[in-house]
Amino acid sequence: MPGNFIPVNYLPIVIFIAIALAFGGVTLLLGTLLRPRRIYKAKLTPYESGNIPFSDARAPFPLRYYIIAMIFVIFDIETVFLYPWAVVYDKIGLYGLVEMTLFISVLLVGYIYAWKKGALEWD
Amino acid sequence: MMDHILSTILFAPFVGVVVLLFIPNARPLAVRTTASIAGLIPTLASFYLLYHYDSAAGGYQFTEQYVWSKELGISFFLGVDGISIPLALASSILLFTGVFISWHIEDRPKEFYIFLLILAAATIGVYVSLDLFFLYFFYEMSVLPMYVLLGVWGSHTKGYLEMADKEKRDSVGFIFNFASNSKEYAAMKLTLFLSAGAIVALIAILIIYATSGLHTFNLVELQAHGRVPQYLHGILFLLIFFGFASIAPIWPLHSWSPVGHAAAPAAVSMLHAGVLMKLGHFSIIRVGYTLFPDATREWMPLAAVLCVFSIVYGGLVAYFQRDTKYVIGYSSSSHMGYVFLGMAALNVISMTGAVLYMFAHALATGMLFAIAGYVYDQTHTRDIPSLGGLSSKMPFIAGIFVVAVAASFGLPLTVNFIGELMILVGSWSIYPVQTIIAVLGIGLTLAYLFRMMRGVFYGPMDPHYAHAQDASPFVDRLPLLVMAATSIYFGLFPTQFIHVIRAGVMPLIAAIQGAGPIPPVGGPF
Amino acid sequence: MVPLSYYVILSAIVFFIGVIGVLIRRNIIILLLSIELMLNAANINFVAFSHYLKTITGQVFVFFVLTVAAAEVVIGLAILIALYRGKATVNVEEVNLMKW
Amino acid sequence: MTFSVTDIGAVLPEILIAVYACAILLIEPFLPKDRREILAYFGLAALGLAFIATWQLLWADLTVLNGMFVLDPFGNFFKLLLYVAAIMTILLSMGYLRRERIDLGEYYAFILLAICGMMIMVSGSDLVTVFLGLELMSITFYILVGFKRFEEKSLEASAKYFILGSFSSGILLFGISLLYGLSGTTNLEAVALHLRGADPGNPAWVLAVILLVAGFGFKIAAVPFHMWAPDVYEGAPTPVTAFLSVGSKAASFAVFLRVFMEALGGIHADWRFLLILLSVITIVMGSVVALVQTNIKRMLAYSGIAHSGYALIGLLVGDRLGIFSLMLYMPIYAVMTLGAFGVVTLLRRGGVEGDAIDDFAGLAKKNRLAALAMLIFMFSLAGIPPTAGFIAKFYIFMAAVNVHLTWLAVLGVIFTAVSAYFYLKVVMVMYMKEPDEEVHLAAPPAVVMVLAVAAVAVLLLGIYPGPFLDYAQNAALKIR
Repeated sequence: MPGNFIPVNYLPIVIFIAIALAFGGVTLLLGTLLRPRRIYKAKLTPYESGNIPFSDARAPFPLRYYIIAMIFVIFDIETVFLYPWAVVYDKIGLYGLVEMTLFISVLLVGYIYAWKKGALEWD
Repeated sequence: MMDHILSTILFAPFVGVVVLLFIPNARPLAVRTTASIAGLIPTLASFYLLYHYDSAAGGYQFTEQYVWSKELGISFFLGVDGISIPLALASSILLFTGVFISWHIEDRPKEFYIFLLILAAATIGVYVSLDLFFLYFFYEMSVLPMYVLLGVWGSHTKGYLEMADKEKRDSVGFIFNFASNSKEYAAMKLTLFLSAGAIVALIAILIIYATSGLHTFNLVELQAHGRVPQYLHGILFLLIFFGFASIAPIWPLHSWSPVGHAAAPAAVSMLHAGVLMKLGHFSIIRVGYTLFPDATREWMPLAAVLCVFSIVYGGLVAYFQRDTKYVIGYSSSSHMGYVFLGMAALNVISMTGAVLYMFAHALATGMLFAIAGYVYDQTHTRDIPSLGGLSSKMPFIAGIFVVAVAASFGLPLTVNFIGELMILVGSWSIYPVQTIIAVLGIGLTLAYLFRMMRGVFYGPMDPHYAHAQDASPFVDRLPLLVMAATSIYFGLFPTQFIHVIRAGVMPLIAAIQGAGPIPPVGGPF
Repeated sequence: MVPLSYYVILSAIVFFIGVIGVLIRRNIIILLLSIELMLNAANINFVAFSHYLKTITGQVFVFFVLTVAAAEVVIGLAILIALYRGKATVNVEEVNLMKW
Repeated sequence: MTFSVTDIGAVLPEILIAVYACAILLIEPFLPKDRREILAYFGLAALGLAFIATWQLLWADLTVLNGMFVLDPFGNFFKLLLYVAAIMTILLSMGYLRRERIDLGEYYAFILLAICGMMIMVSGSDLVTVFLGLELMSITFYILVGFKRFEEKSLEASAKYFILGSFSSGILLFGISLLYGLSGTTNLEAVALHLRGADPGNPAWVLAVILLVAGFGFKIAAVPFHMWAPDVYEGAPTPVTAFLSVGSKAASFAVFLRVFMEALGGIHADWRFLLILLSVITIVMGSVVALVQTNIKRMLAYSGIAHSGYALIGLLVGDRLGIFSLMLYMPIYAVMTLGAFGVVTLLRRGGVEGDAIDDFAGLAKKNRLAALAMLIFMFSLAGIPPTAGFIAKFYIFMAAVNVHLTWLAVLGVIFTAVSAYFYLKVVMVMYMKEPDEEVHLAAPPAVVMVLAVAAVAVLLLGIYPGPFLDYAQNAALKIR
């Protein structure tokens, strides 16, 4: 088995990766090499349209982002389950339909609960 | 009714407990009468048992058996033989009298009587059960009421009250985080010692069950055709001996018992000294002697040596005690030495004497503790030097005290004399030196009991105790009279008693003798 | 065809990175990440064995593991936020109100 | 795709509980603030119905949902235990939640979801079902532990439980994946079949077993994985601690037993030594550390750990008597601990935290019945005869001695004696210390009922356990 170490049918992927890396790397390299370098103090201050930055750039994000992200993750997983169901739907017919409606209804309960609890309000 | 007599004896106190649960604490008289009835029934039934045991037939009679768990071969198997009848009688008498002794308890009398009845029932349970599982079940069950009785209704010991700061932490106090002479400490020490001892015995019982190949706890079957491998017999006997000997305080394992006596209320220390201590001897006979006759013959000389220590040690320490209950506590642990001597001699006379002495000692110590408790109730101190001259205040109590002291050191009119005599005669031929020391021990008992009597009842009376009155009401006199009467009655007419015990002891000694004569003990001991 | 042992070794490496991450790192968020790493290592194992043994059970198991991991992350972040609100710290060292 | 009515019939109790939980979640937002008690009764109704459903199917023995889910007397035995535990928890928590001002309706939904997870776990005959049930139970418990969200202790407890819990699930999952790789299937019967064929010498089996033991060891709080238990027991609200220490432990032991006896029976020799080691350290650590505890909940946590050690003996013995003694141990342990925690909830009065053992001072004067109940529970936990604790321990030691593990029984017996001290210390504080204030502690009727039922059960099982023993015997897992 150790003979053909690089399995031949993976060659195009390797080439593709090499080209992508080369493109990014070369352009950056050229930029740093060719541009003039004249450094003075004003240039080094962070760009804040003139005034001095008074706080850390990373302000704490409001909580609603997190709640929305949480709900997104849950319903995203729901879609993950929908894909294989959709693929074999013709073979499982009615049984599949009943099964999926049950699955969706449980998630619906979660959705209604979240909605009534005000998780979806924005302002 | 006759074939269910044993369950009536055993379950009468439990029925009493259930009835007591429904009587409020506000009506103490009802509580006390129920408890006394629950005590009376087993006493009468055991008397009946004594006089209807067919000593000619011998073996286990009045047997009842109910299957309890098929899977493990445990059955609720009750039966009595010559050895268990006297002890069952002793514990029911002590229960009956104990109820009257604690007639004046005000702090939650209902709970007190509930735990007292459970304690007595547990001891009776051990004496009448012929199934190893239930023997251990009741043996361990007696720990529960002892802990609560000592802890709640007990009294502090050794001048705990005068101690300046209660939180004085000596080494023991530090571990148990309460002062080393408080009643909680005594309760905790007693419970841990008893359960540790019981644990050792449990290990032996489990091994017997596993290796006997019979898958049953039934003592009769195990004795008949249990095939415990030979090499195990010695170890198992030792486990049983030291497991059960820790409650019958043999010399090295006795330190919990005097503290337990002193801290307990009067009725509890009566039951404790009278019956709880004999659980150990009885279980050794019931389990050790019956299942491993040859190992008994081989190892019992060890007990003969140890018991001499406990006689001498108990006697000497009792002589120098200042607290009345400590004196009686050490005296009872020294008298247990006599019983061990009787058991170790392994012949019919000494064994019968040992069992009779167990019964006799129960009554004698019962009286002593009852009176010590009564004196404590009147004078609120147990310190002998500060007491004195109480006989002028309470002639009846002093009179009974004389009878009790006479019984303790075995004056001829009392049943103790017969028991003691038989032990000494029986063990003379096998352990001459121990018997001599035992006789000297009687002299020692005489010394410290008379010293206590003089200290408490005679000599100058401290005016501080002028208010003490005699036990005039019938309720206080009854228990002491009952105990004194039984002690003297059996002292005069012991024949039936001796026949019954002999019938129980004969088969045991035959089995042990059958395993070859006792090797003459070489050297001084 | 890539031999099975490569995948199992890869998943073992990823698993141990996850375990060491949980043991060493202080920040609770990083702990969550390393726990996710451990779960995904198991996923790699499942898929590799399922492919190698030609049975489908492994891949079906991966679906369930995904859902469980998602639920766990969601609950973990909720607890983390409640903790942050309560004790203003996400450093595991400071969460030591109860000891021994 | 075969899907017959029997499949639904077999899974009916689980469906019932899940539907009720979703119903509670749906009703809760529409309910006015003060009417939350209805949801508690709603939960009780759900558990009652499920109890009846399982009672009907008690002796059924069939594998449904093509091998994923099994309905057998062993599973039903534990389900009945779980119902009783859940009913008692809900009764305990009704008053407790109102006093703590955290009476959200979702609490009862989470209790139902937790028990649904346990039921799936207990009756799963496939590693997938076992893992899903385990995770559903664990996740609901992470939330329940952190339910007092404005109190730092509870938050800290839930953070610790979450991190260690998911860490151990990761380990468990990796173990399952190895097992799947080795045996080619996740069904327990098939794994056992495969094991009979293949040579068990392959070291990968041992690794998979170690990882599984680690995962399950965490759930039953065996010593090397017990770090979470004391903090979580102390931090979580008391009814949740009770449910956690009883329900989660009993269900985890059931799964531990099923997976190891049914699937890995073949390589018994390998994992028995590992479990012996685990059980010895657990008993020693659990009993010794509990000696110095001052907080009653931490003390009960360590006592729970010690009891897991004893139950492990039943598991590692591996024969019919071993299974029988473990199945006997769990309900008795459950009743004792639930009762003890019931009394702890009683002490939660106004300012008094009710956690420290000294808060029990003079309870005998304040509330005599509660003190009597606690006395019975403490004596039972210590294994002193007239109570059921003695019977449970006796059978466990009997099982050990039967397979010539006498030294293990001796060790267990010694540490029972050691543990007697800290149980009796509580009794001593209750009966022999004077209460600081003479207020009479009124107990809400629900808690009184729980304590009464638990105390009577402990005494009854202690004195005459006959019928219960026979039931446990017939329901014991049949080893092929």
